[in-house]
Amino acid sequence: MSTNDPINAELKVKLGKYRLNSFEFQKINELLGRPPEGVEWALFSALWSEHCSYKSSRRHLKKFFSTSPRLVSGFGENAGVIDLGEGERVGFKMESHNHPSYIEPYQGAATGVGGILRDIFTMGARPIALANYLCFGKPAAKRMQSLVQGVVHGISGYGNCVGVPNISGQTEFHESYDENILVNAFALGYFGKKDVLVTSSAKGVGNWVVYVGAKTGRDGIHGASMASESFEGSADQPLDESKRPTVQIGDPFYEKLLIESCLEVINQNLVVAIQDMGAAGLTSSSFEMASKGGVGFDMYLDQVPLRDSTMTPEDILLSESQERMLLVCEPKKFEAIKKVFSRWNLEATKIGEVIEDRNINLHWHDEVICSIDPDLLTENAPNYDRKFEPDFTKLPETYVGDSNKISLSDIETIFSSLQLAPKNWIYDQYDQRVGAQTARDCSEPVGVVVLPESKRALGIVLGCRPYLMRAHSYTGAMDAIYYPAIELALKGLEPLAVTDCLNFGNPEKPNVMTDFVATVEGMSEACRSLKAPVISGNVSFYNETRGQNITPTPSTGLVGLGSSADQIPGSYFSKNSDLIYLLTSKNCISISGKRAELVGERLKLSGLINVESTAAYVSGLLALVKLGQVKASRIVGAFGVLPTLVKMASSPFGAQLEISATDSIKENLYEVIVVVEANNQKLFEVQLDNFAEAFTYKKLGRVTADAEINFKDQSLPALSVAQLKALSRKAWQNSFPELT
Amino acid sequence: MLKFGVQVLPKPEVLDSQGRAVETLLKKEGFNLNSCRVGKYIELEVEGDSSVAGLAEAMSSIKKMSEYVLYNPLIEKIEIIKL
Amino acid sequence: MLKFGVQVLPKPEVLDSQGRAVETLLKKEGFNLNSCRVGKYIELEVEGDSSVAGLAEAMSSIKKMSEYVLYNPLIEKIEIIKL
Amino acid sequence: MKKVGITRFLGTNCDRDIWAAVEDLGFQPEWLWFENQYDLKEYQAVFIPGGFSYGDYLRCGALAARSQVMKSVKSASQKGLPVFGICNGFQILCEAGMLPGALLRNESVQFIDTWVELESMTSDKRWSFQDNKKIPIAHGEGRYFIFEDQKAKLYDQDQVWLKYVNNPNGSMDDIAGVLNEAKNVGGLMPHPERAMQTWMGSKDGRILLEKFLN
Ligand SMILES: Nc1ncnc2c1ncn2[C@@H]1O[C@H](COP(=O)(O)OP(=O)(O)O)[C@@H](O)[C@H]1O
Ligand SMILES: [Mg+2]
Repeated sequence: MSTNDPINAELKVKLGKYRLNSFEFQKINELLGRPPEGVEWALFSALWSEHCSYKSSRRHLKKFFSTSPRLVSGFGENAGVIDLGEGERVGFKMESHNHPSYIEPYQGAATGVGGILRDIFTMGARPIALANYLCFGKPAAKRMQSLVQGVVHGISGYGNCVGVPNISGQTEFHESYDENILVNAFALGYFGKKDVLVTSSAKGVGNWVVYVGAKTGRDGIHGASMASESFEGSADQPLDESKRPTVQIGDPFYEKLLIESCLEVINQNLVVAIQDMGAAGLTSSSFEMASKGGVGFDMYLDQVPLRDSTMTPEDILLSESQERMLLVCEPKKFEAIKKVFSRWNLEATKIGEVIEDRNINLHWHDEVICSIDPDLLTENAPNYDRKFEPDFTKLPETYVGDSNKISLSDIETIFSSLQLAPKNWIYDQYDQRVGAQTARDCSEPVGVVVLPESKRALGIVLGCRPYLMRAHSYTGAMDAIYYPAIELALKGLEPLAVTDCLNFGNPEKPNVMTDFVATVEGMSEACRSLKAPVISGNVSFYNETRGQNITPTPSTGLVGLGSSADQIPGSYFSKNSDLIYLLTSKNCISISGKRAELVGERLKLSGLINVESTAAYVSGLLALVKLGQVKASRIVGAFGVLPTLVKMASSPFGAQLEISATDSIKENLYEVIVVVEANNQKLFEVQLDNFAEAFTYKKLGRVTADAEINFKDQSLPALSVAQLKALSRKAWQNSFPELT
Repeated sequence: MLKFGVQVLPKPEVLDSQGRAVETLLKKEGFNLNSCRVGKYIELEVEGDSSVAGLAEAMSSIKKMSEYVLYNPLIEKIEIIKL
Repeated sequence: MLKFGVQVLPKPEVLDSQGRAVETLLKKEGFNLNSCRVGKYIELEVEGDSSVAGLAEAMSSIKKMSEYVLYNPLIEKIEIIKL
Repeated sequence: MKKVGITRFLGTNCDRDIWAAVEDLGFQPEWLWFENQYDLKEYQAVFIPGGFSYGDYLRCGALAARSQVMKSVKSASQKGLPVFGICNGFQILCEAGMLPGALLRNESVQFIDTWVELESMTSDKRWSFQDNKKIPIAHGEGRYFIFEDQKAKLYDQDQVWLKYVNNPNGSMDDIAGVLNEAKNVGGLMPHPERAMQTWMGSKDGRILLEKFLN
């Protein structure tokens, strides 16, 4: 191809604008039997984007463990749904809004929350809980203070107003996110006995296609394809300020009206199918609904309610204006639907009809501007087999332990790390209790809501520890399942199912793709061992800025079920002279841990996680907790036992330990701390002995009331809990002086 | 001492969620209203005198403050008024 | 069509926490600033012509809307501007 | 069963929570839709729930305060109907002129979700209680404000209902809730309906609601 050739030059510009490559252009030619015309460009651009088509990940996502007798609806639907028994079901999903949040943190994060909520209530579930997984760069990185502030305000601004409690979260900091922050929002919705579940599969020739919610504006045009590209693009496609799409503005008030009205029409059986307009707006919702139902649509684009009357058909097709839904209904039910929406001050407008022909005919006034088989855009989207290294289970180096003695200044360094800093500046701004169903809030390792009808406890916890992902992605991915699963088990909640948000760099780079494949395999193995399927998720590639890729970050959301919220062990010490135990998994591996990274060393592992033993550990812990003796519990996380104990030591408590200071900062996969009444020691130890297959145990010491941590060998003097906590608080204040 | 007002409004192409809600309500109540947009109003007092140079300097300082924190140029526009 | 702007500010005796936060931040950054207050700005478009009678009528309608809901006279003061 | 009305505005999000609490206490809740007028004679009491009516746009509670249903509630309250406003409901009652004062942006300029301890200040039996109560707050604009001269009147007439033991938002005189002169209308920023069960973290809210309804 000569660039001097005017035709080729024109084509190149077009491919650039629509973010399609020449291979894809070729494929479109073959499918259509001619080059694309008019709005077809926009359609292929949107639906063949990485974001909508999963073209680099599809073949791998198939490998996810995804079966369960509880499964009601899995991959492919808006959100995964599982059956909890007793007539209750929950649907949940997690989604990224990384690029928009970096551009405009408040609106980016807010619309991320809005979008994930729509994925939930579009199925007929009432959203009852939110959670968020955030990764930021170094505090000193450019714009980082305002990014953190904007993102948190955006999440709280939207979630609080729409009235869904945010009950859990995770926040990470690392330089690999300096120019690519991650904002992943999780939402969970509830179906009671009588609640109707609907899908997005359009049916019934002659039925009407109805548009509801906010009017369409120029918001986020080309958003989907932009989210599928590295930041600041390639050299020949610099991100031109003027070509930036209009920032999408979220309106949580409108969303609240949409929730109520959509649930009303769904539960009154007025709709056949419904889908939110998310990425690539009207295009993706209509094409997916038609394609799934095996039908076609006549769509009258000139009937779409507009905020700006000068919009072209292409603008209308690609707009990502928020708070809009598309539904299919029988014509005779339209008036009833309209009435419900109008009661909530919203409009419902007929914009098309379902036709037998498997074609989407786009009308613009009296003209048919496009007529195309929806499957060409959905089913026939590219499916790439990107290059990766298959030996990802191999460990680069083996950890053989180290014999360095810990010093006071080591302890100070550890407690001054941002990893241990309290995150309450973040979650104090989230309404954690609206709905009046919250039993455990963000101040706890696991968020818990009480199910409205059966009053059982439902736990939500997010996982993925980037420092492990940086060390060994296969192990880190397993940890993204096991760590939260253990956290659930420790609260007496059985891990049931998983959602995920796979945040990665540029998939065209083999090392990124290798991490991706390793992640899918690692997560899947862990899920299989726990019989907890992955029921929904989202992939976010191209988290890359000028060649710098993020830490591979597969954030996960695990949901667990328990019989009652009154029997959940606490997370804090509550009584002098209670006994503290350390329970260690069989075949546990040791790692040089977060501390290695803190001092600039590569984190090493002693081996691979043993899947069977770890699964047995999870079920053993769950069974132990259910016996009812455990008063408080926590998993041992970053930096080992000591920081975990300090987290548990609410004022005025401390601990007298039977281990050395040096041993108290070792990290193993996995260990947990449990607390029991001293009077129950015998009974408890008998119980522990019964779980010898699942774990070994050791008495760590006892709770004291002097707010000090004392070690066995007195190699270090007693540590003041208050002082250690003050160091952690200061770590936050020094990093984010404006955010206190 | 000089006083300025800064009027901040969402850009015309950007959705104004607040304005939309207020507009709907006022129209329902039967008020004569075509459209309504809601933004922020900030009043600032700065050191300076009303000489041409003094005014120019103050104005440039107000502009800088506006860009620094008073509005978000991605989604808002401003108008600065000498009071 | 006539256009009006309504500037709403907290009364002087009311502590304006938003204004104070902005003021503190700007002063910390070394900006030339004595004080700052943050309120609302509402732009309204109403039917009407620019004749004296038309203007008067429009103005009275704007005043009614302001009193009806746009500000809370207990804690705020307003200024209406013809644009 | 005795009927208890619960107002519902566009955007209200704690309506279902207070509904559950009212049911739990053995009363029969009924919705009062914002666009309708009601004759409230048969109602034992009315709740104005918390939570972002009209998205808190313009001023919290301002748009809801001007609704049809509030006209009914206001006139019924003048005839003695007991009215209880929670959080946004408190803001609505102030905006509607049914309670004195106003609620401004928190001193920290941030939304705050936390637990607070409340002390009862009034001697009125419907509202007063003995031991301090632990109840959560969740608001961005809960800083109570009233001009000095009116504040004196508030104290004189025993209208200060609740005070925070540790002021979370900069409220004047630590005020968390107030009553009208006739003592049949009360509003508070904390959410008693979120403190109904041990698993919620406290059952103290139940006591406030029970006292009000009985
Ligand atoms: N983005 C967030 N949103 C809500 N809660 C958060 C967020 N980040 C952290 N948290 C909360 O802060 C606390 C500390 O988090 P973490 O460092 O994971 O420690 P741990 O889970 O071991 O207590 C947890 O209770 C967690 O729920
Ligand atoms: Mg955690």
